Amino acid sequence: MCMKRMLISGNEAVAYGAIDAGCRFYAGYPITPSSEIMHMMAKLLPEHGGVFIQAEDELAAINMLIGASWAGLKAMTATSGPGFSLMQEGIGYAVMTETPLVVVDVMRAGPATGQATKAAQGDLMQARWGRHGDQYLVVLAPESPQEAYDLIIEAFNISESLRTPVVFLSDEFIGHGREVVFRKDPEEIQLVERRRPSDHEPLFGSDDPRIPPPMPRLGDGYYVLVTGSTHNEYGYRDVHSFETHYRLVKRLKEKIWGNIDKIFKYEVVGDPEGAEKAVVCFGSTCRSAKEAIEGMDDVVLIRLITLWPLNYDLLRKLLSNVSLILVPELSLGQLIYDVQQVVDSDVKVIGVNKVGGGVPIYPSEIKEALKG
Amino acid sequence: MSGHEHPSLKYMRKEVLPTAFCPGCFNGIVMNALFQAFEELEILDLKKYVFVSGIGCSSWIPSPYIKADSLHTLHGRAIPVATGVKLANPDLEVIVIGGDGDLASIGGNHLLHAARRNMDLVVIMINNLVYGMTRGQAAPTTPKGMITPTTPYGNPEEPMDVARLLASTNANYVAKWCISQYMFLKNSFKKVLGEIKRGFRFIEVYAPCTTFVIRRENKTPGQKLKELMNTCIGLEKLEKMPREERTKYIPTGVFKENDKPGFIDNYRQYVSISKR
Amino acid sequence: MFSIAYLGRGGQGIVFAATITAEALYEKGYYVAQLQNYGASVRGGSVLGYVVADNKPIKNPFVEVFDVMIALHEEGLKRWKCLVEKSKKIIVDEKLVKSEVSGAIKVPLSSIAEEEGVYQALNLVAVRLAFKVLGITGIDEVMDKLLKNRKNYDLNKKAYMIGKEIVIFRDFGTE
Amino acid sequence: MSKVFTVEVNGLLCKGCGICSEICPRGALVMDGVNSETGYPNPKIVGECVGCKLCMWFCPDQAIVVIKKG
Repeated sequence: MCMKRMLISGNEAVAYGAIDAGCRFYAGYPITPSSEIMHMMAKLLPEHGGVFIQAEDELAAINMLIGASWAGLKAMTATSGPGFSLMQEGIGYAVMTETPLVVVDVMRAGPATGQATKAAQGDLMQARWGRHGDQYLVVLAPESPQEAYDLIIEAFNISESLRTPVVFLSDEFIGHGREVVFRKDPEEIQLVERRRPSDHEPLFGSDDPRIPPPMPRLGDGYYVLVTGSTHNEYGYRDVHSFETHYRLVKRLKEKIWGNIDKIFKYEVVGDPEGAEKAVVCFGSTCRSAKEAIEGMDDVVLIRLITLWPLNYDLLRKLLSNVSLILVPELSLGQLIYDVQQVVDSDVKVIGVNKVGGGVPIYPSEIKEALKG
Repeated sequence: MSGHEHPSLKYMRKEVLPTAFCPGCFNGIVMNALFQAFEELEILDLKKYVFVSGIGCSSWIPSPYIKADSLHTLHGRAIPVATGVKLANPDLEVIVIGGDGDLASIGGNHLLHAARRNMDLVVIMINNLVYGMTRGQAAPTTPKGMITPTTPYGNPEEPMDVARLLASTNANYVAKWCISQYMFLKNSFKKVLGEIKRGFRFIEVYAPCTTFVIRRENKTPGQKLKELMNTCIGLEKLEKMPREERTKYIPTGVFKENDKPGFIDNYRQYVSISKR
Repeated sequence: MFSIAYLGRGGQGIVFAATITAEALYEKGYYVAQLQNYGASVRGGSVLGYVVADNKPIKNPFVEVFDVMIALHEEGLKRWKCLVEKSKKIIVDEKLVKSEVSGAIKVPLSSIAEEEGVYQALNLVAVRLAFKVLGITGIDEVMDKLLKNRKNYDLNKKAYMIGKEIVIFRDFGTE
Repeated sequence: MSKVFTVEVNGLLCKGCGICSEICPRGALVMDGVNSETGYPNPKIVGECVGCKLCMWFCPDQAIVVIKKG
């Protein structure tokens, strides 16, 4: 094992991770607090035989990713709230056309321009539901620069194996916080590549919805028809029939939810069997929460690394013994709805909410709230 | 039927014909000119050509009618998708086909920036003067005074001259032809596919919407076609006319022609710096 | 584990102070975490930059109690009152901070820097002072190397070394 | 009727728009009857075809071909 020790920001860690994951295309538009990812990719991609382009806006960036992905490259963009909003239509198209790509959203305080340099976690619902229609994708969230590096590689692997866009929810604390990060050796990293089609396999359908169809590269002679309109298994547009549309969106949903065992990642600190209280959190907030519960035997902490799809059954099981649950979030509360959904009405679910000003939730605040 | 087939059909997905276009829609004529250009260039298989389109009637030309790889993308976003394809695999020739609403209105910014970059794309903009797919609302190219569902008292806005606008950018090739100028159009396609093979190449085709422009004028497509043969005239000829006469005509011709390195060449140069 | 916070105004190089502190400690083999809170503009507004260092991986960088806080600006003190109050050692600039901060010691950092002609590098005076207050030794060689890789070495080096000479008349446990 | 050229119409593709008959410089084509399969009128050759192929290139539905006899 030969890992490289570096003192870098979470944004830089994302860029290194993307390069190590085989990302060879980046299109983006500068926006605080994500720009350092773009700066690093601008520097690293030409050295690694990849392509970097500064798009005219976020709409262009996400659509350039779609083109590059179909031309055979692993593609990524990074943005923050306002840019993420602009990218939604493109992400929806990527869901519909099953285009693998990774969108990093370094969350800042919103809505609108909000506070550009201040961390927040308010894009959770937008990451899941920001687009129109029935659509499902994967949302991941790291807690630290080190995990940003490791998890972005996983994001590419999920994206490639399931032919789906993956949203990577970082935040300003992770993005601008500099910490010691260990970069892996290429041999240590396991990469997943999208499946190429064998002869006449349909490119937009499969008998088992959990198995994504293969994806050819443009120019390989498949005469592939890619369309964001409702299409049949072979890509032909069908904007009339109920059956075609239902079959398509149902399969796209099944593709994500049917693979939840592979996608759903979480961390448990403490003993869920014996705990009376729980903390459910995601992202950088979890680090304060972990410090807060140190030495408390009656508290279990559940950190969600995968925020969508969410394994509700598992969450229900883990929280079945507790009577008080804290949900600390750098927002007015979004994850809390998921927690409320999986517990009985007599369980007290309390949000610890703070947003704006770049002030983190401190361990003392969680400790205080745990008193009930 | 005996075995004779229209020469265009060998480039088309025959299983989806007839097309969904209205009877007399000029889109089909643009296809004929494009395919004839391919044929004359002896390009019989479009395997290495990628067609990208957005939303609108003309965006349906490549998807699904052209037998090639095609990406039918979001409204206005054909050019960024095409840019991504071209950058990721420069060996592919990427052709964008779209309408005036798609490329010049919702996708206007992308059009300008692709031209600014001299991005190595062929862009064919079929200007039908309205939003044909959604029942003929005013577009940025709709002439002043025209009555449409969104301009019931006559369009108060001046139209945009897309070809002239792009001629002022860094694009390599900008031409505008009328659908009646079939041979010029075909030769222009030949030029950008066979001769100037890099940079941003833009061809506007003036082809009024059969259903929402021509029929509103109480004309048949054939009559309109014959009328256009007289109203569309070359740039040089137009310039010789008295100023007040000019407004009656639609200027066509090659607005700009160049063979400067496109973005791909410039990017390769840029990358070579990074490796030094 | 120990932590250092710098508090100032945009343009004073507070983020740079935190950056170079983190780098120096990193070079010394520590696990470090560096965070900052700042606005969009380069000048004006309060800026907080801080570094946490430890011999083992840092679990939580969001510290509430800083081992040392050096404040070079009035506004930030109000904004971060809760953090300032909890800090174990608070050093405020005599001239730049007018208000009384309980438990704080006033040091003429900016006056000395001005006298010595290194006012632009006031941030580096603060960095050396922080090391001194925390009793971190053997770090000057590392800092010298880091400063050499950057612009204005002579000025920065001079400012940095001034920090070493500043005497604090209170038992903070100097080196 | 032409001695050298003639046209062939693919009735399934033709939408009866009439461009061919209007554009023919010789007036050799007329729209005739209604194709029972499509419900559209199809062109029929009634005059001399000189093989200019205008109808073929201007046919938006790739339904008409000019062919050389024999």
